[in-house]
Amino acid sequence: MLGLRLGWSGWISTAILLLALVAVCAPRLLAPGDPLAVHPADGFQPPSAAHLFGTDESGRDLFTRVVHGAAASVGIGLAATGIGIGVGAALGFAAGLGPRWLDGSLGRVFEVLFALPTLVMALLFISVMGSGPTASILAIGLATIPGYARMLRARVRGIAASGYVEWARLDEVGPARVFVRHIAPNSLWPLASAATLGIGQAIVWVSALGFLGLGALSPSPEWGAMLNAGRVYLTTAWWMTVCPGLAIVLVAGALTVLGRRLGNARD
Amino acid sequence: MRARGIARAFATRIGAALLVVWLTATVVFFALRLSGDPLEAIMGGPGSQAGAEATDRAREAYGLDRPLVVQYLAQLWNTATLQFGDSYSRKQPVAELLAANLPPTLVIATLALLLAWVLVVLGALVVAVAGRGRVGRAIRSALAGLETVASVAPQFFVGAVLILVFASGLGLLPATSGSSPTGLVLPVVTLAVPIAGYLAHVLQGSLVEADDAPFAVTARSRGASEARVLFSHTLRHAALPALALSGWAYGSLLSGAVVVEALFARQGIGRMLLEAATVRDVPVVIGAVVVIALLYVAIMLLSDLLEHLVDPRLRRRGVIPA
Amino acid sequence: GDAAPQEGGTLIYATGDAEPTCLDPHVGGNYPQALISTQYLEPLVGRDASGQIQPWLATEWQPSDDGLTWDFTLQEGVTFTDGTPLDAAAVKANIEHLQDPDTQSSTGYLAVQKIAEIEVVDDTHVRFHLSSPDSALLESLSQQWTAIQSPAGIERGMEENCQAPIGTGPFIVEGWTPQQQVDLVRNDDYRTPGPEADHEGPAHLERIEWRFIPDAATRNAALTSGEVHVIDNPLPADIVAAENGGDGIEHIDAPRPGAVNRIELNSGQAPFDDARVREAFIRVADPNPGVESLFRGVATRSYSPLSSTEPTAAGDESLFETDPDAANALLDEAGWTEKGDDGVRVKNGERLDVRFPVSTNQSTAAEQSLFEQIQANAAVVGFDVILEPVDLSSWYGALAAHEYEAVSAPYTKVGPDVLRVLYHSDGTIPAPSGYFANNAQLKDPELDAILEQASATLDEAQRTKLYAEAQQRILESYTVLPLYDQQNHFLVNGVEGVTTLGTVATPTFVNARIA
Amino acid sequence: MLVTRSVPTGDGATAVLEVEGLSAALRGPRAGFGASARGTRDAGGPTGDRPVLDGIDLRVRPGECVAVVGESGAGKSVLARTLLGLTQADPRWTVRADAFEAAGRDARRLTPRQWRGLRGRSMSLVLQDALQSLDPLRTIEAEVGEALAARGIGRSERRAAVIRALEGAGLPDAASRLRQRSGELSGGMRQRALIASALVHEPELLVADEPTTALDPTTATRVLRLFDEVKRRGTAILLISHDLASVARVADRIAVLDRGRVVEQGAAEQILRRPAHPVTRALVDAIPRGPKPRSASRTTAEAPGSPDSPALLALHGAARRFPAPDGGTTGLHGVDLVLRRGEAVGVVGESGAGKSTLARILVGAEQPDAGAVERVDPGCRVRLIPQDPLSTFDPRWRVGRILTASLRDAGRSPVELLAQVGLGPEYLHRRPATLSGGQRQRIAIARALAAEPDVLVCDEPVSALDVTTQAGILRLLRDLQERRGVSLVFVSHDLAAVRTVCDRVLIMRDGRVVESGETERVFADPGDPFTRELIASATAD
Ligand SMILES: Nc1ncnc2c1ncn2[C@@H]1O[C@H](COP(=O)(O)OP(=O)(O)OP(=O)(O)O)[C@@H](O)[C@H]1O
Ligand SMILES: Nc1ncnc2c1ncn2[C@@H]1O[C@H](COP(=O)(O)OP(=O)(O)OP(=O)(O)O)[C@@H](O)[C@H]1O
Ligand SMILES: [Mg+2]
Ligand SMILES: [Mg+2]
Repeated sequence: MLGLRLGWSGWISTAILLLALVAVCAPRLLAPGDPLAVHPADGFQPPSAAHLFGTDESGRDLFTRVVHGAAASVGIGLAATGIGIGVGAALGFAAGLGPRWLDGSLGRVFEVLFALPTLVMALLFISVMGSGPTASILAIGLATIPGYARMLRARVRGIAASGYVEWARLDEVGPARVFVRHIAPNSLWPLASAATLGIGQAIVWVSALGFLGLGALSPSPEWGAMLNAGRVYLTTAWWMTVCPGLAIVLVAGALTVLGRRLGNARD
Repeated sequence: MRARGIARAFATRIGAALLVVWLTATVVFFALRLSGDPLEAIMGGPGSQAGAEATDRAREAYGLDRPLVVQYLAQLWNTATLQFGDSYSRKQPVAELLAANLPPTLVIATLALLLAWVLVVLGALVVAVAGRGRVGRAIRSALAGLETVASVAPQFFVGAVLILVFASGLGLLPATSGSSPTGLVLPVVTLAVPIAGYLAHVLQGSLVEADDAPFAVTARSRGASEARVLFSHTLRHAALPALALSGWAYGSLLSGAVVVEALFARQGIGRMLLEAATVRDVPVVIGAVVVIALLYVAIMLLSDLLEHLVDPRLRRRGVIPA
Repeated sequence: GDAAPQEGGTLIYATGDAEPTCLDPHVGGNYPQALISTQYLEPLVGRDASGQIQPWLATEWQPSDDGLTWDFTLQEGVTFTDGTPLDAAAVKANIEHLQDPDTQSSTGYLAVQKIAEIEVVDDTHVRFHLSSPDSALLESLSQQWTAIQSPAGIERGMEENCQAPIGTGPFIVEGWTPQQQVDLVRNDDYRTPGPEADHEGPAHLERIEWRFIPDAATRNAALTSGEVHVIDNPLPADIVAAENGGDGIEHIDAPRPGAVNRIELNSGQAPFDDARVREAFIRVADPNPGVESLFRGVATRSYSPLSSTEPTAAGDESLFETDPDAANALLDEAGWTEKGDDGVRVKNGERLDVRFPVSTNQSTAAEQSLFEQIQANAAVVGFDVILEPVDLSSWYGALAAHEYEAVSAPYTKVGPDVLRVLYHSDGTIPAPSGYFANNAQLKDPELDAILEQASATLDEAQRTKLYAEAQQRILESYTVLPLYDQQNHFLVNGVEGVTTLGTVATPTFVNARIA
Repeated sequence: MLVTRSVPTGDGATAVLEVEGLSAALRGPRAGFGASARGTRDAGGPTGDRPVLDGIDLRVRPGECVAVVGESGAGKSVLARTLLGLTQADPRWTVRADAFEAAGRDARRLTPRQWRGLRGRSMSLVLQDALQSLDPLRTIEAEVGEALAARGIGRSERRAAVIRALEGAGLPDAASRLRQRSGELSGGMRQRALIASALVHEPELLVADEPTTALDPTTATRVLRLFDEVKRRGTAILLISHDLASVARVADRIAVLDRGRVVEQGAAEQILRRPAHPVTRALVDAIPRGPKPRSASRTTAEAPGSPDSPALLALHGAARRFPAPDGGTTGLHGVDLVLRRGEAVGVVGESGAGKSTLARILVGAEQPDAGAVERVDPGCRVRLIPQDPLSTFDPRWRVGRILTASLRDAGRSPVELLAQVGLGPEYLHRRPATLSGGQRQRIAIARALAAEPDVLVCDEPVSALDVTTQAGILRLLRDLQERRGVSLVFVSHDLAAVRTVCDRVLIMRDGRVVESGETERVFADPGDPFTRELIASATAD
């Protein structure tokens, strides 16, 4: 109907995301235990029937932690992308539809923001704000603004110059209506695909900040933090890295696949 | 005539670059200065037990007792002359630090971009030659999956696994890059993985499009083989969007450099920035950020020029979009 | 390595500590500077493995009876590697360099704080006049942060001297590639062997490459694959693997001197201003199982505020027996009787929160895990331990603002005098930067008196007794939860003769040979 | 394994190509992961194989030109591609044939590699999208010489052959064009270069799919003349087109294709003069020819469009200039025009003459640089039927919403509008992207009508359509003008089509009106040499 054909990879992705959604909304359904409960005596247990993903250095059940960590990780991705898209969309509309001077100056600002790679920008931001989950979210959100803003601006410009907007003007439709009917829906739709991709990327970025010692959240079961904590034991307890790492790759991958599908469906 | 077009484009780019430099220097200066006291860095890092007298002396020596505006103008002058002043923590001219740290980063970033392109083109060739039959389809799905995983796998994790397998496990390659060129292999591969995943996706997408284009069908109707159609027709068309993205990709390689340089203990601008930012070494941060911004501008210019090389249609128009 | 050890060759050392910003340990003064400067700078006196002070650049010393003047005799005929002679004037220049505010010294500055005047008696004799007696003077002077360097080198100015300080050590700084490595070459005229040297004359090695590899896993991979010979800060798991495996990797366990690794409770504010609440916390923290599983036998639980390498260390295990029931009773008694829905105790509407900022730069992964376990253990009786992993700047910020109830700080120095720095009430007064060493906020006039007395006593037996008394008092205040010695391990692959100094446990390669 | 078998034909010559019972079917909509979804999307709903070609018999002899004609979607392009083995390589297609012999080999058994050899030596194809069939990134030399390069022929030899082929295709100054790229050539030159690339290796058979539709009539005539020469040199030609009138000039025999079947086949003369099958007859009838049919209403005194009707719009020296690539200016250079209520005015000219610019100025989409547009009747509504209607539909909107949004009179319904352009209510729920060109064109007309316009400006409303659909739209436009008194401005490069609708024509060239007057008068007595050429190409059959 939308022309959205999922294919098997799309269906698998949807299934993964549904599972992640359950983990976010009702983690107890999947893992009733306490993600923070330590049992030092049970540390470093490999995966088994009792501990599906094994246990970590403090004897916490990794499966429980991965399930309960979904809310934090996906939440961070969502929040960062929300900031990026929200501010980016506002700026993009302003640049795309506003007067020429505004477009020009915003364009320069985007250029500046764009010239700084995501992690560099996040570093700067964190060195000013100090590290922590809020800083990570803001940093990644901020770093993604110019991308979204530029994309929307180009899109809005294209639509404003399109045949159907011209035709609507000739058909004596007022500018406000043209915006509501044509420009906003057509330009925001592709952003949905970018946002889906963006959430996955944001989760990965945040985990990279954790590696650099700037996003540490331990002992909260955020996936990036778990992955980092486990990396120290990679040689002796591989499951401590592989399980949260897999969670990141699966969810980010699923979001990427679906985001690309959405992107393809649009044209 | 063509030269003039390019010269004008250069001028536009350089104008933009100056603006970028000024804005970044300003933002970084005020952000760092207003959020904390750089004296900490000067006095040997946080928690320094230096006496009041020593602190005052240093404040004077680094001009931190002057009004903020004067300090800003001084920093701006330093930036404009690309000297950037002296590092607070390293007590060394920033320009020297940059000169030492930039080349190693450029080396791995450039090699990584090249490697990513080689991987991506090889992938495209495999897909093209495998054809559209059952085997081809299986190969294509496998590559598509690989692409997705590559573009979302956290770099520090990929790097750690590579070290585990190739350095500690097989002992084939060094984990850190001392002076031997083999030390470049692991960091470059780690850096190239996500970019390759991303470029491959873009390239595959436009290849499918170019593959259906009338000129490709025509080429087949002239008896050209699939490899020939790929290399002399579709690849060039499909490469255009990926090439345009390579400028952006270079930026994200610099992001990756921060991670990879820390992981593989490589000297470079990413690691330098990471260190400077954590101790609030304002001159170094501004220097590094400005150089990264300039690098970005230069890379964008280069990718424009490359695009012109590949696409004669742009050459004829003689204008590089600013 | 069964091959015969050889002369010459290049040793590659990989450190996980932060890269120094200045190679001169007088400037600032942190552990990474001590580590590397051990290779090219030497102090006036040394300390052997048993904690006894030994001659080094100074062959003899004699305090006056009032303890206010000290005479040092220097080795004769020694020159720095730039040819400048090591004489009394050089020592004077060094102490004055440390005391000069422009040097921005902090650690060394504190060590020589009590030296009021330096008198050059003749070329080989120097006399220190102290402002008050200091029994820790020799220990302070044995530290790398007060090592003696060429006055001509100092004259060059800070920028140049930071790049390549000039000393009398077995190696000479040849060059420094920031973020990559420092290159050291052998001092062929070396003639001042310290307490650890097994021979006169130059070192066996020709060069040392001193690399900076921050990531522990990478560092270990580099060691096992033979890219580097020695690493510091190995992961506990890698230490165990090295000890069990037959790969020829040798483990050197060299705990740092002075203070032990510990958690300090802020007795300056609620809720830990109440000794019963502190005791309750310490009774329930139960770190032993964690120390065992996380450190895999590499670390031993300590019950003393001083490191096991300090001859004066004394502990009292009985104070630290885990007893959650006793903890509950203590808390009830202290008025923390209500419990919220989340199981956290409440008193007058205040929750029993314990803010615990953790510096991610200074705490290892195993340590952070241990804190998490303590957090879980303390929750059982109704503490809410809030672990806040933060970067170094924010960590100091939190301390300076007194936004902590518990903290683990790594400060240490050679000798039991560290107790005075850490627990004397003077330590609660912040330096201009906001830093203060007494994180426990201990203000006990009697303890102050004992520590001052110990500091002024040159009699060993008396000193030992006083420090034992001080330690008991500190432990009984329940402001300190000792954990284990400050971990300082090295893994060595394919090199023989690597030892560590008895001072701040830094490695020396004067005896080392590539196997 | 390969048995060479000569196929006896009617007059004894060996056929270059012979197929019997050739069928091609498209597999169900699941085209497989990774394949573009585009190809299958408009196939819509039903699963299972969909036959596109169904039992085709065809034979082409050396030196003979066989034309395959048929409506849009009849399967002509698929046939062309199948004959060159291109559909066979695509897993979405299944191809079957009782006999399939190409250049003396049994094509049913060829491996992909052998097919390549065959294509590079004996057969070649000129694709429907002529303007995009040359790779814009490569030089003409590389493109034209590709068949030789693929065969490993040396560079200098190749260059000589390329120059020969280009000159043979009537491209002047061939040697200097070698370094140019397709973007630097005009449409007609590109078409010739493409034909040269198909003939460079001197194939026995040339398959040309709609080689003239993208061209304006003068250029098209020149290209057809070229085919005539090629044929005389002994090359067999299979010419594919929807335009019976144009192929009739070169074709010896004609096969009429309808929904994948050959419904009628015979000598060109016979098919044109005495079409037997109803499909053929419809095709022949649909060729626009002759003057505008007179209707009953035209006889009355108050006939719309008579000189006394009130003027609605007027252009006074309107000009709109654009910088041309060569440094000069193009666009529109001063046009005067008065449009009266109820009249139909044709605007004719070559590509680039400024017709669309004129149309856009009339509706107010473009402001003139000089001169003025006067709305003589300020209340009159002007609407445009754009040259490329698809881009003027919001891609997210369905037909129902598109029509409702433009509707002025609340009393009318979108269904009514659809009925007016001959479409059923089932189209309300379609998206324009899923409609055929003719259907889109009609939706564009319905949308324009929704606003109850007084003036309808139609920019090339039929040039992209096959003749039957074209005839339907022309009828509709005539109706609107005559029954509803709508003023028409009909822009086209096709003089014959304009003649059947318009009372008055303007002939344009290079942004200027070179001739104007009553349609029949201009036809009978063209004053300008350019007009004469246009008329010649429009009436030749
Ligand atoms: N790749 C394809 N995928 C799906 N359907 C196709 C494909 N190619 C052609 N078809 C379908 O096959 C039928 C015949 O198409 P073809 O292109 O041969 O028509 P045509 O006669 O050339 O029409 P036109 O005059 O418009 O070019 C159409 O219904 C078309 O939709
Ligand atoms: N927006 C524009 N910018 C620049 N040049 C333009 C623009 N619109 C039209 N032109 C130029 O003006 C000239 C006339 O264009 P116009 O579209 O009116 O031609 P036309 O007669 O409609 O041709 P066709 O038959 O191909 O549609 C052409 O050379 C064209 O390139
Ligand atoms: Mg066709
Ligand atoms: Mg036009």
